[in-house]
Amino acid sequence: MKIAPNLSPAKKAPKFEDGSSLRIPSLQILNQDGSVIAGATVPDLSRAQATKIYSDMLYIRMLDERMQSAQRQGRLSFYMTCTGEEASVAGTIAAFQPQDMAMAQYREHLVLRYRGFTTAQFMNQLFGNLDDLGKGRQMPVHYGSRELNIMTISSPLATQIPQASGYAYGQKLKGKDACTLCYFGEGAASEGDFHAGLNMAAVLNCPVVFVVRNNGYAISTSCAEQFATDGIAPRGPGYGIKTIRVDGNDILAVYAASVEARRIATQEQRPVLIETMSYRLGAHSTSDDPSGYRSKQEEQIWRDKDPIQRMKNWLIAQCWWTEESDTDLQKSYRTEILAELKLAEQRDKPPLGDLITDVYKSVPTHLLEQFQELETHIAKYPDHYSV
Amino acid sequence: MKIAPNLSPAKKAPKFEDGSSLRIPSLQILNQDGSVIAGATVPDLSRAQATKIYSDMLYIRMLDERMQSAQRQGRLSFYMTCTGEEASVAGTIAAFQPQDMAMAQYREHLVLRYRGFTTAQFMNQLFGNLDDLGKGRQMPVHYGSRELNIMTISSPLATQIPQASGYAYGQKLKGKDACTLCYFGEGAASEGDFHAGLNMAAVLNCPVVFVVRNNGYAISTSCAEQFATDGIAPRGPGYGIKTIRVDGNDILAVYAASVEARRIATQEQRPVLIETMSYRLGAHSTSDDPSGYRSKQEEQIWRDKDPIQRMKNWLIAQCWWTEESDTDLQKSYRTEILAELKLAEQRDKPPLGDLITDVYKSVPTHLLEQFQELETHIAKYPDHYSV
Amino acid sequence: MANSTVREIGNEPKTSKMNLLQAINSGLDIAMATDQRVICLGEDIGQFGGVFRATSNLQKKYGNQRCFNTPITEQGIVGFAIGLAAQGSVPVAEIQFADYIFPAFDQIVNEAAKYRYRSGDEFNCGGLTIRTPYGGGIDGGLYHSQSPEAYFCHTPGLKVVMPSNAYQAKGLLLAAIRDPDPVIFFEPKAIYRASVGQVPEGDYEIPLGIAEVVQQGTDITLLGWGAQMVQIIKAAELAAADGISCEIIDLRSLLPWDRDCVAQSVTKTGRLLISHEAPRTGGYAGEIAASIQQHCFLSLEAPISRVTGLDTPFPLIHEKQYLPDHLKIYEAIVATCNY
Amino acid sequence: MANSTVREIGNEPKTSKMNLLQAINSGLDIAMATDQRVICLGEDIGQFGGVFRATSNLQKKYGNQRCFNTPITEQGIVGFAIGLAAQGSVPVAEIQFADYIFPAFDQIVNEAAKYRYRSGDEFNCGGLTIRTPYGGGIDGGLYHSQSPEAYFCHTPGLKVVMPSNAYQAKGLLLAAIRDPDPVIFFEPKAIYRASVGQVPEGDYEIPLGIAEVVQQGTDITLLGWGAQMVQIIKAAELAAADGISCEIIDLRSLLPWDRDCVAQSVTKTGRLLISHEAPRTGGYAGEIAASIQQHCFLSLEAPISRVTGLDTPFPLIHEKQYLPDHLKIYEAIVATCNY
Ligand SMILES: Cc1ncc(C[n+]2csc(CCOP(=O)(O)OP(=O)(O)O)c2C)c(N)n1
Ligand SMILES: Cc1ncc(C[n+]2csc(CCOP(=O)(O)OP(=O)(O)O)c2C)c(N)n1
Ligand SMILES: [Mg+2]
Ligand SMILES: [Mg+2]
Repeated sequence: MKIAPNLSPAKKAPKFEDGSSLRIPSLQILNQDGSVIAGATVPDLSRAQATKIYSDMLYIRMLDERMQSAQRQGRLSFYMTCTGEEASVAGTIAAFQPQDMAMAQYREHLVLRYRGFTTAQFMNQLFGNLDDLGKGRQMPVHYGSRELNIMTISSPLATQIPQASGYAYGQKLKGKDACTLCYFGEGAASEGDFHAGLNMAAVLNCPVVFVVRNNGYAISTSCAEQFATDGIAPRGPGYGIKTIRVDGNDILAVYAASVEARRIATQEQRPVLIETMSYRLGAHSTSDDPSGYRSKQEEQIWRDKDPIQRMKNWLIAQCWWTEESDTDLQKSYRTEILAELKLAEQRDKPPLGDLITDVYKSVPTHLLEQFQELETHIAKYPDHYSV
Repeated sequence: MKIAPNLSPAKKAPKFEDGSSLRIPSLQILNQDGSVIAGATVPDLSRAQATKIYSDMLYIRMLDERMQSAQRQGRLSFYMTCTGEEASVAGTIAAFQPQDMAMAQYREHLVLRYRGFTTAQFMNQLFGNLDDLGKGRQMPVHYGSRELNIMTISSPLATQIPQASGYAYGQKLKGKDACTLCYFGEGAASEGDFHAGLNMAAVLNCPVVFVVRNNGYAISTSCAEQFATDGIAPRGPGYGIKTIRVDGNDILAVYAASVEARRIATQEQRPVLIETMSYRLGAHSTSDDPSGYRSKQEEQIWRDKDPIQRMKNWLIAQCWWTEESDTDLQKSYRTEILAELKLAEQRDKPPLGDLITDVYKSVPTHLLEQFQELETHIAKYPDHYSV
Repeated sequence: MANSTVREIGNEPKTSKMNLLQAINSGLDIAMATDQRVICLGEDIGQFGGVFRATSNLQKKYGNQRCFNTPITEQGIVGFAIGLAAQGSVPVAEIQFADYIFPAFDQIVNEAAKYRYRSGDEFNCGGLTIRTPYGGGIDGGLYHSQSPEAYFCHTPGLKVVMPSNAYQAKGLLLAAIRDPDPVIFFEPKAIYRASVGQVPEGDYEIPLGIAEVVQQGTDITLLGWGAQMVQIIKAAELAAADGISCEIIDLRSLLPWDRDCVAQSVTKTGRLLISHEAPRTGGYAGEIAASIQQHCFLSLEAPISRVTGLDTPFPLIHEKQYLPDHLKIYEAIVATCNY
Repeated sequence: MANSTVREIGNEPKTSKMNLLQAINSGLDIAMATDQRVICLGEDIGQFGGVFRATSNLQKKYGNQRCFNTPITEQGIVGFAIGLAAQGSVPVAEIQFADYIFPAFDQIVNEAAKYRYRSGDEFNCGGLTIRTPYGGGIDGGLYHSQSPEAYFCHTPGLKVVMPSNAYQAKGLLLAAIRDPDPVIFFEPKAIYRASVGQVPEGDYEIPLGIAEVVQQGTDITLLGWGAQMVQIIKAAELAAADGISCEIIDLRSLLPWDRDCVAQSVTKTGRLLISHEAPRTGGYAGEIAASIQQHCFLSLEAPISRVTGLDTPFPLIHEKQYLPDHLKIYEAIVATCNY
């Protein structure tokens, strides 16, 4: 049996480690103009996959614009955009396989798009109608799909982190070539569940890739008020987790790191932490107004680093894309989104019976009684309760 | 306003940080034979203070032996020793001032001794009698003293860590030359509260010194099952906390590190993390039997590194101590402890009224009613409820 | 406004029109102005003033040492605040939504509630107040709508308070902050802006532990707290049209609760209806019903009625059907009176 | 043993003498043997077999992938187990003492309980079982004695189960592990070794949600769960000597609970006494009393009586005075019958 704990070699005078030996640089491959940084290795990415990634980023940009307007028009109660962070999500999910479970925080709808969630499915969830997979029970943007191996999103922050470790442990026991991909924000990383999830993943050798989107803000709270370091990555080695930091606006850097991360997770059966450095260009949500806590100037600096623009520049430089295809695609996405939006908002709401199913696998007697009382009551005042 | 987050200088290919750049060595000053390691700096420590530290370590060793026997004899319901870890506690507390708040986990009774908790006070708590400051409400070893600035111990692990950060923040606001000293085990460091407490201390610049006693075990769980690294210290820099690891069986190393830690906390107004590498020589508690989960061999290796023996060797080499004074002191401690033990176990239990006070500052009506009912009931069956 | 229960501090009779949020903000402002030891902390409460703006301008006025953002860690916020209180500060911690108070459950239930008791009064964290917006009515679904008061009311050592209007909000909050025990202060976010009234601009407290008799009546006692009072009052109006005279009690303090006030009323009316948004099973109406059937057994002319949320997570699309509204309460009044 | 409620699996009629802990261990052993997907995790449950030895030998038998120690993080243990369950495993997580379940409160109440509902049944964590020893009687003071069942019983989506003897422990545990919903399984540690009985060696389940009528009677219904049944049965013996005939019901499943069984009994006896160790205010007796007074209003001849812990943290030195013992229950029986 190993003697624990081991004493490392001695030092002679009290010297305090302050982390300066652990400055973790960001991997970057693309310049903003789409040129490749001298000496950088471009990851293996076919034209087909590159344009798929790009198209999905563009789609989500369109979706976010449309749905934010819809919310302003009062057609939708709530919405959240991922504007500015598209590459952080697209570049990670693209490196994973369909059998990998993806658990998101809420700003990663690109994951759903990438795996084939349809415009109608987005809309059905946003409007909580009859066809919403979630049966109209959660607020807008809480998507999920068993078929696509994307866990339904839950509002309490960071709870998915230890769950992801457990999910990955289960995958490992089944011996499948599969892992779990778990997203969260740099703000959520302050929760106790972050600590629990990362440490357990490390000790129990779980094939899970943690992606922390460091977008500078948690609602109004800047990184400077969230942690005393330059980010989340320096915590990874403290758990014995292989860690990398990437320029989150650089699709090639994110993708290259993610390919290697998945390899480590599945082949070495151990967790990985990726920190994507980016910026939340929009408001936190439609309930928020960032002008109260940050400057237009600061936003502009990041607008100039737009990850979609950067990828487009690269694609065009590769001769894989043109401005015309861009305009056409934007237009067709807009049309599709608007059409589905209209359909979804007109679709019926889920039946009243959905109020009490799925609390348990079968509806227990007491709940059935409560429901019957409710039905009797509503029958007395049909107008008041009609939707 | 600072642009957050900053991108650090670029890297060209995905390289994962695995913490190998962050091997934190242990500060050591004394060899086991009491000689000073070549080139090491002995901290400033007067003969008076050195012998006080040593005497207190010896006292606690005696106390632990006596009380463990008392528990075996059925005179006491429960006990926990700190055998093997005396230097980790004595060397830290000795570097702090009486106005500093100390918050302990449960294996740090040396802190109380060092600040003047009397043998009678220990005994009164252990027997939960009339004179127990805690009014007989908690299990043995849950000491505390407002007068000595030692927070009453609470069983739920790690809860004191964010509390220590908050306490220290309060001290800072008052502008006093005071800080908070917060102990916990390497096992407790897995709790979410550890993460919360350390991160908040770092962001909010709290003058708090965290001491994690890494003694190799959390009940039966070895470090290898608790974390995937070589200890807790590597987490400190991840929070931006100045961190040091010391040989916890080396009183001079622990003390030297602690003096500097207090200086940083109070003068730089920021937190510090000290990891003391040691070993729990005894059972977890009197309810535990370690033979089921570790070898005698492993224990022997650590018995040979006894911190009390090491300090004694040094003191004798300094001509500050003799074997005779050692024997005499042991004897007088044993006598005193036995005498106070007898007195304490004969002392009355706290009055029944203590059952309902201190739930709130004043006893609310409903609780008073419940108590009156109880009194009436007991009056009917006095024998059954007599103590 | 039950003036009898108001303890005015100073002699500032001037009132102005405030909504519930403004009343909270005014209460915090006065607490910080009158006591240097008061410190506000929580997620986004600093410069931004909180997601509901309850802490607007406090950082500007009192500095970022006394009003500051915390990292996102509810267990940390409460643990930190307990330490502050033990040190002698008077922390007012905000939990952004009551739905997010559960990561702090251990710190609240095992630590704050037991701090004084376990130490034999060597230490206490009585200065602690935890403010948090609770309840439905904002299309919030499972995680922006919960009413978790019953979890805390089963915890000796805590006080639990819930105002139902702007006037109460300020007076109870000031009393809670200054109370020597840890207090959980639930704010009815559904009526943060809708509840508007004349509120004294100055300092005043409404004592904890005392219910308010909102309306005298003879046929049935209606009991509630927080936002639910709006529904109860509406229901009583419907019942009045039927000739049923309702006595309405606003509990205000849930722990300890004013049993004598309720028992006295039920002894008179012979009937009791309790309404809360939280799910029925294990909800706080159960405690009150159990207590009152014991104390008023011979006066009761009908079973004590509970009008509550269903035993499901809080829904989104069917929120309207889920909530115990004035019509459900009205029907239960009629059923109880016709028993 | 209410044979009517036992569903034997296989035809193994052989029984042997086991205490409650051994019955739990046997249940876990059978669960792991019969279903590869069953995984045990928790603090010190591996090689050591848990601080109470409930998991003895399981790691040796099933390997350290299926039975393992976790770091000390209750929120992590439950979060991890939820993920395992969602993936298709059947985790049985141990929380070392019920007093330490609160750091996991958010994962249990906000996550496990709402997992299926919020996803529209796209996902569930129904495989999850959380075992934890609860209750007083071991000189444990504030933090090794609590009975936190009421906190969980207010949480739709959870099932809550509490056995009172060795036979129940094994049968209910097997049912809980195989139940398609998350279950909190509270084990009465006070009688871990004291409760000894003949227990089938093989596989059997006791269905959840059904109470056990331990003794028929006519004058009063005594209701309890877990270790408290010992006190209730003793009290009933004292009362019998006075000529009072007690009907005794062991609830076994607290959520959902068997209201029909209790209501039927109270309709017959006209009186109800409920006893639990947890503090009175907000305890689960309140729910049952509120429910039964509603359903049996016209049958009740006396107020429903609650014999419970006091509204204080759990004490150490005065534990004996604090606990609701057979004498307190007996006195309450007499008082209720003489009402
Ligand atoms: C446990 C919990 N606490 C608080 C909240 C409220 N809340 C929602 S999002 C958010 C900020 C999260 O920031 P970050 O993790 O950085 O993600 P980002 O929004 O920047 O993508 C907060 C505080 C919550 N949902 N859950
Ligand atoms: C929240 C919580 N979970 C579990 C326990 C049970 N428990 C008491 S001590 C202990 C081990 C602690 O180990 P460590 O922190 O390394 O301290 P050591 O005993 O080694 O000094 C455990 C699991 C507890 N007291 N609190
Ligand atoms: Mg963020
Ligand atoms: Mg340890």
